[in-house]
Amino acid sequence: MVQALNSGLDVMLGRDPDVVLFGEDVGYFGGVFRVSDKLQAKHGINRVFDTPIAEGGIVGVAVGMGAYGLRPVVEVQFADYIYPAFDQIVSEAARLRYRSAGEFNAPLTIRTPYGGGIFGGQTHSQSPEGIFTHVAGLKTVIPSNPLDAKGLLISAIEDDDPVIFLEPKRLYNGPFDGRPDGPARSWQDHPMADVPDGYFKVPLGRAAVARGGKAVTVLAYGTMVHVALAAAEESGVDAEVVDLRSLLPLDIETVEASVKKTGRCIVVHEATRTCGYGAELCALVQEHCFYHLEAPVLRVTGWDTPYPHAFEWDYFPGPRRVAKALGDIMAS
Amino acid sequence: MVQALNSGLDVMLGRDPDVVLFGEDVGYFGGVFRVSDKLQAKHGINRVFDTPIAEGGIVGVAVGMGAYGLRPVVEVQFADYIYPAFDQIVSEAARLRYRSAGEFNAPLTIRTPYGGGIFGGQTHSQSPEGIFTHVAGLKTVIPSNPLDAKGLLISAIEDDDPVIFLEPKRLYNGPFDGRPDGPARSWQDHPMADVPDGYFKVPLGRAAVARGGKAVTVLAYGTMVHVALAAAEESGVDAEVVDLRSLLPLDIETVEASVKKTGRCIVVHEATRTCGYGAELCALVQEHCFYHLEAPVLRVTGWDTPYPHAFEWDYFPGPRRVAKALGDIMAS
Amino acid sequence: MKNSDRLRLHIPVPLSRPGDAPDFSDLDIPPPDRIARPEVTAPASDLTSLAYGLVRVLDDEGRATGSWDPKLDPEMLDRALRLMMLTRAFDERMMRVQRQGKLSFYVPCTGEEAVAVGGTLALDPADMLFPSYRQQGALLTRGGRPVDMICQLLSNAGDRLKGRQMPTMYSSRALNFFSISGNLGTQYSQAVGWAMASALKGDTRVAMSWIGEGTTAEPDFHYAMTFASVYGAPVILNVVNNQWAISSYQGFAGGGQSTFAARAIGYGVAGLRVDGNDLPAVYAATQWARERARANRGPTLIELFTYRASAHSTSDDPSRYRPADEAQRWPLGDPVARLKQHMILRGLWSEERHVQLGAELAEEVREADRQAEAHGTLPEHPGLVAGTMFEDVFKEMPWHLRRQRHELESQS
Amino acid sequence: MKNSDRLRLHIPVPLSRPGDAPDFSDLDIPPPDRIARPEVTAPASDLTSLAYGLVRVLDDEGRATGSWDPKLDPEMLDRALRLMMLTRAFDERMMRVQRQGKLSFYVPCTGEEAVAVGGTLALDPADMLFPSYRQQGALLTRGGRPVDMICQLLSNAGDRLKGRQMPTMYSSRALNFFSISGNLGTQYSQAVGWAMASALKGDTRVAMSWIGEGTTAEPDFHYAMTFASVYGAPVILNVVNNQWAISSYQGFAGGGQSTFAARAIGYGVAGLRVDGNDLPAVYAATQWARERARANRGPTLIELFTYRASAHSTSDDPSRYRPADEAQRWPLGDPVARLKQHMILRGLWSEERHVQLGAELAEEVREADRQAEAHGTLPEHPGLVAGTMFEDVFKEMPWHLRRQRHELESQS
Ligand SMILES: Cc1ncc(C[n+]2csc(CCOP(=O)(O)OP(=O)(O)O)c2C)c(N)n1
Ligand SMILES: Cc1ncc(C[n+]2csc(CCOP(=O)(O)OP(=O)(O)O)c2C)c(N)n1
Ligand SMILES: [Mg+2]
Ligand SMILES: [Mg+2]
Repeated sequence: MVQALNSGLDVMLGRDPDVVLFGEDVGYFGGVFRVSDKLQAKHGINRVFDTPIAEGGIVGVAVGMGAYGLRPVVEVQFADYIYPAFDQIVSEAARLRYRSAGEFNAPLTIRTPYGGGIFGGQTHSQSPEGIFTHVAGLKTVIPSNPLDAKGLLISAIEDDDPVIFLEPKRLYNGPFDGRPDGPARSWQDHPMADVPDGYFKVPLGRAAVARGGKAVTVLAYGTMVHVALAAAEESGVDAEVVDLRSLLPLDIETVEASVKKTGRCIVVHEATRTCGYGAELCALVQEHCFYHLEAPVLRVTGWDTPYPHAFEWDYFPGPRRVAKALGDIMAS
Repeated sequence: MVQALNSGLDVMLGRDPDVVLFGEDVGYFGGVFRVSDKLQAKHGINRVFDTPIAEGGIVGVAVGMGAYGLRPVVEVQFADYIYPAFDQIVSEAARLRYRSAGEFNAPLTIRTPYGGGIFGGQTHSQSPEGIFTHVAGLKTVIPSNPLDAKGLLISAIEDDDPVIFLEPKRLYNGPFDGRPDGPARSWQDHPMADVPDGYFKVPLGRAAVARGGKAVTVLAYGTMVHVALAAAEESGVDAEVVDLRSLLPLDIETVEASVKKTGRCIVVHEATRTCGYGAELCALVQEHCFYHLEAPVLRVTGWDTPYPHAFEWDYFPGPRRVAKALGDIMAS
Repeated sequence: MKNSDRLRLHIPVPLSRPGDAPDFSDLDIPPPDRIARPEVTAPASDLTSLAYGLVRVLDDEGRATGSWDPKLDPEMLDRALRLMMLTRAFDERMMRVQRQGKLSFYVPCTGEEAVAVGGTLALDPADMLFPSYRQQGALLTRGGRPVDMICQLLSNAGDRLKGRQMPTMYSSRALNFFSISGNLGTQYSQAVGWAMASALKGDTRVAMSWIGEGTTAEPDFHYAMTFASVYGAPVILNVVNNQWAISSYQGFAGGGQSTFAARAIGYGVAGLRVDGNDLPAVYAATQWARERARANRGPTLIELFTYRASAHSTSDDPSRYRPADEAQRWPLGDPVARLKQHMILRGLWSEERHVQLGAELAEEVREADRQAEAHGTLPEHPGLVAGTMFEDVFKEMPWHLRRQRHELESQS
Repeated sequence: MKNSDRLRLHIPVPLSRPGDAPDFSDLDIPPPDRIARPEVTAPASDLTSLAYGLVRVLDDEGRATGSWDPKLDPEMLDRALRLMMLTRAFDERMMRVQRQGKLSFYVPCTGEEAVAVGGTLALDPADMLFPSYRQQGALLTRGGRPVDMICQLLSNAGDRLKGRQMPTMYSSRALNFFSISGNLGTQYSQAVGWAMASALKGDTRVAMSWIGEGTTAEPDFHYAMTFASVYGAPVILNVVNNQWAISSYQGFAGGGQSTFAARAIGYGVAGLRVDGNDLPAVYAATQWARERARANRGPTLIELFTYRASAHSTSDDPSRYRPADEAQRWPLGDPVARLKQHMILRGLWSEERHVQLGAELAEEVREADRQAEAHGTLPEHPGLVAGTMFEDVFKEMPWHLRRQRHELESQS
């Protein structure tokens, strides 16, 4: 997935002279996860560069560049460090088009690795998507595989509105089904890792059905898509796994069609449960599919605690927990 | 309500020498909404003081004071300006007890006026409760009347964990049922405005039934409690209005008992809909009361836009919209 | 433990409060040309004394003297005076309209007219402005029409911002005037970003921003200074030190410990402290900073030393926290009166013409107000369509907003 | 448009990159006592030259000279050397343990031992420390036991933090050592708040914090400086300029334009620039700042000029972004070697005793490690109960966490 993201950035830097890429350790070094590797050497120091350690400044400066006419792509080194930029994201980038009645806009892409699974403790593991999807004016996107990662990233960069682009860091170097003791896998040979070299897009606002099924719908995104797939296998339940890809705008049609078909729904995410994005999915599903539901929508999520270093795998909503929910919902 | 809050602060400054109160314009002037009026003169400049305009600094400094052993109460002038403090609130205050395994804690109360209804446009009207309730380690409290305001504020100050204390600014000087053309009312003679002078507490985590009813449960807080009451009258539906008071921890028992009794539920808030606190309420209600529900839980909320200055009353979820929802839910 | 051993907290207290006589004894006001105008290419480390001085051009008699004198020609002086007086007439009228209940809110800039007008006149119209809510003078200088501005204030059918913003939060892409934010200071790092983009593209345009001295405590001040310094951004960063931030005097922003211009020093940035009520001085300092930026010598921080003569806004009552006559006694005078004095001294102006121009401008604004109110006022018929509030959240409206618009419309 | 008219963006570039010979030609290293030690009560405005100089005590031969010489007695020198060497032995062992896969992560402080040890020794044990992740030397100086620290690193049953934190994020209330945060810089304004509280209560204790030079760009640096200045807080704010912030050299924090100590000037705060590899100099500067704070003269900003000799962390490979031998060629040498040289010169120490102490300390740490690992290591049996992860979110566990704990427990 790292290479796919790198390729997406490379393609856009090549196609559009207004695209610039910057962030902490992004330039010479190529990013702590190597996502911008070699891009400074290729596209020049004026297009790809390092910054002071100030996430708020990075986004503030990007908003100004957007007003000039550039199309900035910025990296926040870990999603856990996006909070200092919260004001510039929420009060500025998200509202600029609205408050100026379209005179100015903020065509930024804010890339940031999120999620657990690397023993990063409470400050390298968070999943803050739910606070961004609550804010009017932001789009929020989370890919689950290399193909989508590149196609969604290009769509995000070309989008004229600010996009929070959350990258599941546990998937950077291979798919991960949530079983830490299993063999480490790489993306090689994965069907969704056959990524075209050049320019292509995966549209924002469209989900994908990662696995067809009739018994229950599992709504997931990012790392949890792989966990959900593993849980479906493990449980033997004929689950349909929907990979949302875009959280905002959400592909409500695909969600609705699936739940109306199955009559049951489980929502899975790594973020804390209360007021997480899963709450919105529960609300929407019961609003749109109430009379089709045979059981309450279940949530399998991170607990309402900080991400505890030693208990990474007790916190992480792994395939066992999802499989149990699949069993429970089928029994109810 | 302003006097009740002022009295709560006064009582606590008097009782506990470790309570300090500070924020922008809070000291000499007594706050732009006069909530700390005369408290500096009474308790001294070391206990009640003005600060630089830096919400993040205010909270950062308060966390340090808490570590020393003080019990800081800080004011953020408008909830719309709390975002610069987001990192100190979320990464520090909320997690300090956890990450230090109880060695340090952050017994702060962060008071801030929220909500619309004063033609404050997008930056003096927001309701950001939903981003705080998502964060593990924060309590979030919203009073709807003077009696609760004082009692909850005292509980918040005495609480050893950080509390986000959101004050419905539209209720500062009188109850407001959401009808801007109606006569302005004052708190005088309101049953919940008979506030004892001295020390008393309203416990966190306990809701109140603001109006008993059998047909449908309306979950509301802050200004919307009054709107919900007005809507119940207007619609003639026998609604039970639950004033949540504490959003986190939530009084799930009261919610559950009411919804199980009525079989129908409407959630009302002023914040943007998607991923708002109402989403969590929908999720919880369908989790806890699924088999009692006769209709989907409905949400009557602010729209997913910034708060538009000219369209204050089209944005504000007033009694007409709530009454319509009451009618709709009874018809389904 | 002896009492003298104990630590003490220092809480700043202004020299005078309501009931006291105004006390400016802590001000040191040097004559013009105490510090000469340096080359624009001078290294920042040679400029530190400028951060503690006060760039002035007009002396107490109204004579322009010293090496900072920009030698403005009569036409420019005329223009500057007219714009300052227009700004003042605009404020006066809008304060009145607000009291009539037609506006929800207003922010005057009385006493600070030279800051916005002088700074903007010294730039090229293509240079980009990132203002705060107190630079209506900049918009008028750029050619913003009073009638358009009043429509914004009224949130009426003529408001190009579609009623979305509180009064005074103007925006004008056509006039290179950035959309004003209600959140203090955010425009500062944005201005730096715009300037970085201009430099990155090999353009020639510079950016300028203003914040109040109280706002220097916000993070964007620090971001702007850091990024501008690191990347040598062609940007002019103004701190308008009008002594007050609502009820908090500038001591709560650190003004008791140093000047705001001196903040530049630690970032290795040029810092100037300027008499903000002296229009030629504001012009000259801005011109210097612009030339410096254009010569690829990077940013300048300018502290404009002035006084907020009116209330913070229509929601404020300054008599609660400062002596009522502090404004009249401000030692650096009034910017309009000082420019007028200078022009009369030079034989370019007279008391009669001044009174006449004042009356003309008042009439001009009154007429603009009449025209604007014809498009409606906020409490009565704004004449806007509520459904438009769902537009411009995104470039294209997603399903959930379409659904919500439908919900709204089906209810009315 | 001529090309020379065009604006250019300045992107900082370090003098040397991998493959280049290390180049320190931009460093100006003055001899000790170029600037004399001022009175602790001197006004900040008299101290600006200290922000551009370099406080040094040990000269190139290891002699202590000049007015900053704190004249440490042999016992203190012994203690300081031992603590620096213990810190180094601890780092060496933990790097090895991490490579064995028993730790998820580690952060060494090699080359920066004098910063944390010297600073902490100059304080009173009751003074409060707000460290970053690179001040393990401070915790050891305060009497933190290696075995306890290793249990934290291992997240095992002996970890007083119950496995909640990543390695190196220590906390010790008993030792007045604040809980370390993974978010850069947040401790800086907290330290100021603690110091304000101490002053407000008429206490005598001061607070001290450290951040890296890269972290100065974060808002808490600015908050800390602003609040400390405004309220005269008794706090010592250290900026550890170790030249690098992961792969970004200090030019990306503004080091190319000025010193970090000079940031103090604009806030009207005392700023010292200190040779961070010279333990007596670090001690002396901290002692000066503490006396100043205790005399109610407010905060001091201290830039400790040093070099991050090792990798940023075990996740980092510095050979990708800087010359491999830059560390060895650092012109200010190694803090342990320099104190050793001084002590040998004074006849207090010898090469043999040095080697012997090194071996002793290595053994001490090895033994501590053995004891700690007996409580388990992270990948194997941490020996902790998962259900404890629901504790301490709040003082009392609310229903939803009880329910979630039950959910967890019913699944395993
Ligand atoms: C982030 C933020 N915090 C607080 C406020 C509330 N507020 C509005 S204006 C103001 C005072 C600003 O003072 P100053 O920067 O000196 O500018 P001036 O009003 O004097 O022009 C405050 C505190 C705000 N708008 N935004
Ligand atoms: C808010 C935040 N942003 C980014 C990071 C990631 N990060 C961890 S250490 C580091 C470099 C810090 O450099 P410096 O302040 O110089 O300290 P040093 O590591 O050199 O001691 C970065 C960018 C973080 N931990 N927190
Ligand atoms: Mg001001
Ligand atoms: Mg560093």
